[in-house]
Amino acid sequence: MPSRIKEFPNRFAELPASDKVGLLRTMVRIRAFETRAEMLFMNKKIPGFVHLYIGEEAIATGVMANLRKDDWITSTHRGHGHVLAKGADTKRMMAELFGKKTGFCKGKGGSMHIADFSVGMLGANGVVGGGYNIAVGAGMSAQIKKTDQVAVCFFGDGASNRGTFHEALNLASIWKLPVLFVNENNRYASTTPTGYHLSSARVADRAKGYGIEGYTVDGNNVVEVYDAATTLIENARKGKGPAILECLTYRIKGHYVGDPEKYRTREEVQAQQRENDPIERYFAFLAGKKAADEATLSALRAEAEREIDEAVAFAESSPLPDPEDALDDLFSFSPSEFPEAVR
Amino acid sequence: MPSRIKEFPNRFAELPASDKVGLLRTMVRIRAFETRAEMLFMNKKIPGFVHLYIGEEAIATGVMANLRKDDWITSTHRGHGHVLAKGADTKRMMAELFGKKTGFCKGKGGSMHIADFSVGMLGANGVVGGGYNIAVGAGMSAQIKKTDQVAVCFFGDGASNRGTFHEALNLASIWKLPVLFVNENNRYASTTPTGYHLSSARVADRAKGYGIEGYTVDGNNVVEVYDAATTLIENARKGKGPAILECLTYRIKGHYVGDPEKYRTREEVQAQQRENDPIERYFAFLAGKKAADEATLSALRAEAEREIDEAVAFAESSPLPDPEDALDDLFSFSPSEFPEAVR
Amino acid sequence: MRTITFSDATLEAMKEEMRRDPTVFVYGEDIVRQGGIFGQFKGLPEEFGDRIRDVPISETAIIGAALGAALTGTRPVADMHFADFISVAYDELVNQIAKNRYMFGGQANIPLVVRAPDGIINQAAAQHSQSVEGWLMNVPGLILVAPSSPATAKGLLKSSIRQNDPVIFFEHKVLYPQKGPVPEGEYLTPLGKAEIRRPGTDVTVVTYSLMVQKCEEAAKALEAKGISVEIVDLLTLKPMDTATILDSVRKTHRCVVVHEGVVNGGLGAEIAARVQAEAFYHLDAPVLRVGAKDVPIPFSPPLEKYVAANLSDIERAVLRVLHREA
Amino acid sequence: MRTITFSDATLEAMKEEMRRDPTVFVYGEDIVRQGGIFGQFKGLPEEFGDRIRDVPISETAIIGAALGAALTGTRPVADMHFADFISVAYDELVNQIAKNRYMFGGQANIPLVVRAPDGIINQAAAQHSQSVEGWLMNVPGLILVAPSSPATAKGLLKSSIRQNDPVIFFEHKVLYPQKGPVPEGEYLTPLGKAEIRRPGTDVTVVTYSLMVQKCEEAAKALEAKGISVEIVDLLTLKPMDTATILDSVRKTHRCVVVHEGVVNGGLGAEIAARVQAEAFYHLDAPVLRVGAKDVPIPFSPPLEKYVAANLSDIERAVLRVLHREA
Ligand SMILES: Cc1ncc(C[n+]2csc(CCOP(=O)(O)OP(=O)(O)O)c2C)c(N)n1
Ligand SMILES: Cc1ncc(C[n+]2csc(CCOP(=O)(O)OP(=O)(O)O)c2C)c(N)n1
Ligand SMILES: [Mg+2]
Ligand SMILES: [Mg+2]
Repeated sequence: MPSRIKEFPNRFAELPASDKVGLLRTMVRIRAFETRAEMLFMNKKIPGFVHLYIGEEAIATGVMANLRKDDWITSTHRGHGHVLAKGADTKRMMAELFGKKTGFCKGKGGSMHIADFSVGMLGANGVVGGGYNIAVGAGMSAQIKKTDQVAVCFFGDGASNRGTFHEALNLASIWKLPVLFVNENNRYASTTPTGYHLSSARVADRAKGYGIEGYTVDGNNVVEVYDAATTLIENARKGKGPAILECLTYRIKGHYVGDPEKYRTREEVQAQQRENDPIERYFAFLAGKKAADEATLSALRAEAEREIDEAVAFAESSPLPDPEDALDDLFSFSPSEFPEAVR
Repeated sequence: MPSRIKEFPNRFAELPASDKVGLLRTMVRIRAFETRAEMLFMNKKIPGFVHLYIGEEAIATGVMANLRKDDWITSTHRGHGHVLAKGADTKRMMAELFGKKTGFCKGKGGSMHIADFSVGMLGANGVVGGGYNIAVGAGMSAQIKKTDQVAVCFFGDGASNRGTFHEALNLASIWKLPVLFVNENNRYASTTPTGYHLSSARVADRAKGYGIEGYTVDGNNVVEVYDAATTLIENARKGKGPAILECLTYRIKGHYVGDPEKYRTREEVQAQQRENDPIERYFAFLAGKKAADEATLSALRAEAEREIDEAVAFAESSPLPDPEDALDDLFSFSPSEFPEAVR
Repeated sequence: MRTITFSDATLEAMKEEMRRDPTVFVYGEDIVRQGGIFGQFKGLPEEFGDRIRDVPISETAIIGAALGAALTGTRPVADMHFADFISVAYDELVNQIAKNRYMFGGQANIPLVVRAPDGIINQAAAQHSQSVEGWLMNVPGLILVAPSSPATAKGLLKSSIRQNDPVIFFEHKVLYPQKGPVPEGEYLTPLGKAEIRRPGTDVTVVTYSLMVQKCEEAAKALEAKGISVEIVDLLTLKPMDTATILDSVRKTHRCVVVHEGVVNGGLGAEIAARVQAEAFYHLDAPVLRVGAKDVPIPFSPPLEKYVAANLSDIERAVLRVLHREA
Repeated sequence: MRTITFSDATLEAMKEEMRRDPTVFVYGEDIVRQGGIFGQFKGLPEEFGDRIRDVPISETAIIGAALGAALTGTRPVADMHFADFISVAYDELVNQIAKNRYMFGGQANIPLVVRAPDGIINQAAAQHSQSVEGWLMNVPGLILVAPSSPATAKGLLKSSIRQNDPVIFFEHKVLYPQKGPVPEGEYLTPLGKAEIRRPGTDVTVVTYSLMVQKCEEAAKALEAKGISVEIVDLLTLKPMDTATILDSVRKTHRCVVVHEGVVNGGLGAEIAARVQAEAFYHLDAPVLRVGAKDVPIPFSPPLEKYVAANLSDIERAVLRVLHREA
């Protein structure tokens, strides 16, 4: 694992013990959710596409621990971890994956279009690189309304090759918008390795082109992610402008559930699973400091399973949307007010 | 004037004396063409928009001196200098500006859409940043057909903020395409100074984000431009891939003919005119080396005026297109072959 | 009534709305230092400071950020410089802005306005002369507006800024310097409502934007031939006020659609399709369409003129639906 | 005749053309290492080496570079991954590719193909389910093609690659695994020509792509009610074979247009507008349109199903133009 380029102040140390365990809890919850989602998809309970966050939990967890509820994030097609870490309700989330009426998007979105605006989660996105400028716009709102809210934009290594990256970063930089760009470099864009698709050695190397700071951290070390995010989000909140935080990680599962994965070896994946599991690593770290033990971990796992069980039960028992609901929600007014609007 | 960051080998020294004077000739021709075009526009002989290249002549001249006829360039809305330096015929060029049938584009393009494919000039562009990927595609052709042709993409400082810049540079880099990206940093994008719109200190600073070299040279010193372009174009031709060459210059005239120019002071422009005229500077340099004298310069000017006179006479005496010609040229087949194609 | 220019009418709308609501802000290329190409932003920086801003040449950021801003409590007005460049931010418009409210189940309103100067002017040629509403007609989730006069420009722009949905506001470049009567004080022109610009009995001409004037001219010329033309000025192109069109056609039994953009696949196709479907038994002739020929806009004056729809095209179409020879 | 899948039929077309012409090359996202999402590129890397390449997620480069390559002596085939992402490269398509030949006075040919997998499949939702031909109908300078079967896929793809003009090649995602008869050996299916998929006398149904099958099913069901449906499969959407449509309508006197995309502003608008304009006095009923409802494609199965056009929509429209109740 390459190590971080810059030492950030050790702000993790300032966290109360319960919050340290809280980071583990969030990671365990995400893992449990994703593992279940995979199974549910294979059992045809969840339709559409599902892109799993397994192996990348430390990033959403370490970053989101620094955000307030009124801060915003934009997410990707691989968004479940972001939704959970931002504090969204698991029940309504699972219901959305099931396509149920009680889901966050009333079944209109599904996994690739999940959002919970009530906690500042501005949406997963089916268009890779579609989130950058939404985050920039949220940053504009904060600046125009003179609040100290920040926006965090999550994006993949593959997404860093979209032109929207360039336009967003340049604008965020010249206006000093309160936006942190968090790259989840999981070494693949679908079937394509970063060594092929990325012309710079690191995504963070692109920061210089925008006159801002770019850092690379071990994205499977939640402490490192937390420390970097704390400093960079505080900077953004204080008006010091945007930065790139590149988190090196690894996508343990296929690009989507069902991916034949012909572009990499089983061994490569297994080595990562064995040596670089963010939950195992953080647990070992906490255990080493006597801040957690096996009992803590099993309790968290059991708690997470219960939460997911409830979420699944809620989703299963929720009604499907009525077909005619399909005509709602396009505009702020209702189709009956103005039938021409939805013909 | 900031000086170049890197010393390139002094390849200018290897040029025969006649070619050294040739560079002066090209700059003088461009200046004469543009000065006349301005007048013709103001006299309503030329319709549409005209963006003048006055003050930036050293860039097209120094770069193009390194290209073969079968190499390609893509240009911008400010394209007259590129067209002339690439070796296009002045008569047909002027005729195009006049909207005449004998113009390169049969009057369909005009100043902002001028092209001469026969000399590898793949077109001016009314969309800022529209040329990057056309140049990338030309580089692909060279690679697929295994020729040693190169493509040069000219672009402005403002254009460097388009997302197409990012996508083109990344792709050209990973495929090592034979493309040189020549930035004409004339300190303004229309009304907006680079200090405002550009987040990096230099356009060339963006090269690192694509794992390639980026250099900044004094774009009003044709020798410096020539030397840098020689090396970088040779590199591209040899398969070493793309680079960014940023040429610092200044737009002496308004953004377009008729621009009220409220965004800068008269003094700023006059100082540039006085101290940084690329033709004066190169002439002084040649004169200092006894490679040219006042007589050379007046002869070149007279020759250029004659050429432009002839071009104007040609344009004036050429017929306007027939109205129905408007239905030709959309497809490779003629509308009469397939009337449905152009309804 | 006082007369002011179209450009000034939009300026009044901006000022009134920006005074009224501190969350309204505006940005675009080259709007601060020179007041916009058509003077349509003059004076705003002096009064509103950093609520009016220049942006880099980054159309995906301009439009994409408008969505982010709208979702988070402000009301952005983004200027497109030329409507032709909507193409650059097309994904942001059609896959993000148009779909956001729907695919997220109505969680947020999207109060944003994209101002888009369009149309043919001064031999600006293929990439600066387009009417691009035809690019957006097949996209559910957008409101398309096209004023035809200073008065409608002011009232519609104000309504658009207050609308909680994304509005693309097409302003014909030729209209900016034109003067027309504009009521004093505050008023709103409702979205989604067409206006009968001229009542008539023989033929319904459906049109919008600059073409309203051309149709009025044609109507006058036709009046001399004893033909009474009713002109429907759509004002909102989508959602379209089909009822007003149909009411008129049911009265006149004939319909011609006129717009500046290319006929093939243009707005007129949708109007013709609706009129024939919903007033078939009232029609005494097919619905005819008038607009640009099926090529890009060429540069040279005789070519440009030939491609664009002109007065006699309109007159000829009207005569044809009346089964009269021109 | 042997039967092969649609996907394999396109593969044969690619192989034959790449063998025939060394300047044909192909690139897109995720096509080399796994053969494309729908297997439509399997085996090409083995035979053609670096003439088939993966690209970064950079749609403006993919499409923009295709223009540059086409202008300089090669014949690029660029894969769009999902047709929905045409939006990202819309400027490259509509302002560069579509206009290049024209605005430069016909200096160069533009032999390029954009392959665009489109349509509704497996609850892929708003941003991965679209039929986007409606985005491009108002753009002069593009050829739009939509095969409906393995045989037409092969013949049309080969013709598209040989065409000296830009072709957008829509391939419905549901069609890829479907098998159908495909002639052995080389053949070309001409661009710009529709085919009568099923002869009939009572109603003309104009359709294309996957919907051809749906219309055939509907036609069978209607046959049981004594109704004879003629199905026109457009194959090329633009330029459209209007003559074949009109010939059919002049015979049947009734016309229904069926497509998967949104009705409002869709291809059916243009077809209806043409048919009523050019066969008005032959029509016994208005031209009706069947397609998706006027919203993005929602995720949840009952919603998706409700929004998409279905068999009974087609049947109902046919009965309506026959003035019969469903
Ligand atoms: C604009 C666009 N192009 C292509 C795709 C298809 N696609 C979906 S995910 C993906 C790979 C994304 O890679 P990366 O950004 O690294 O994110 P990761 O999947 O690794 O989390 C691709 C190519 C898309 N959804 N949007
Ligand atoms: C995509 C796009 N956005 C905006 C414009 C309007 N426009 C034309 S030239 C120009 C400024 C270009 O600046 P720069 O790239 O620095 O080139 P320069 O004019 O200085 O040579 C702008 C904003 C355009 N033509 N295309
Ligand atoms: Mg990745
Ligand atoms: Mg400039």
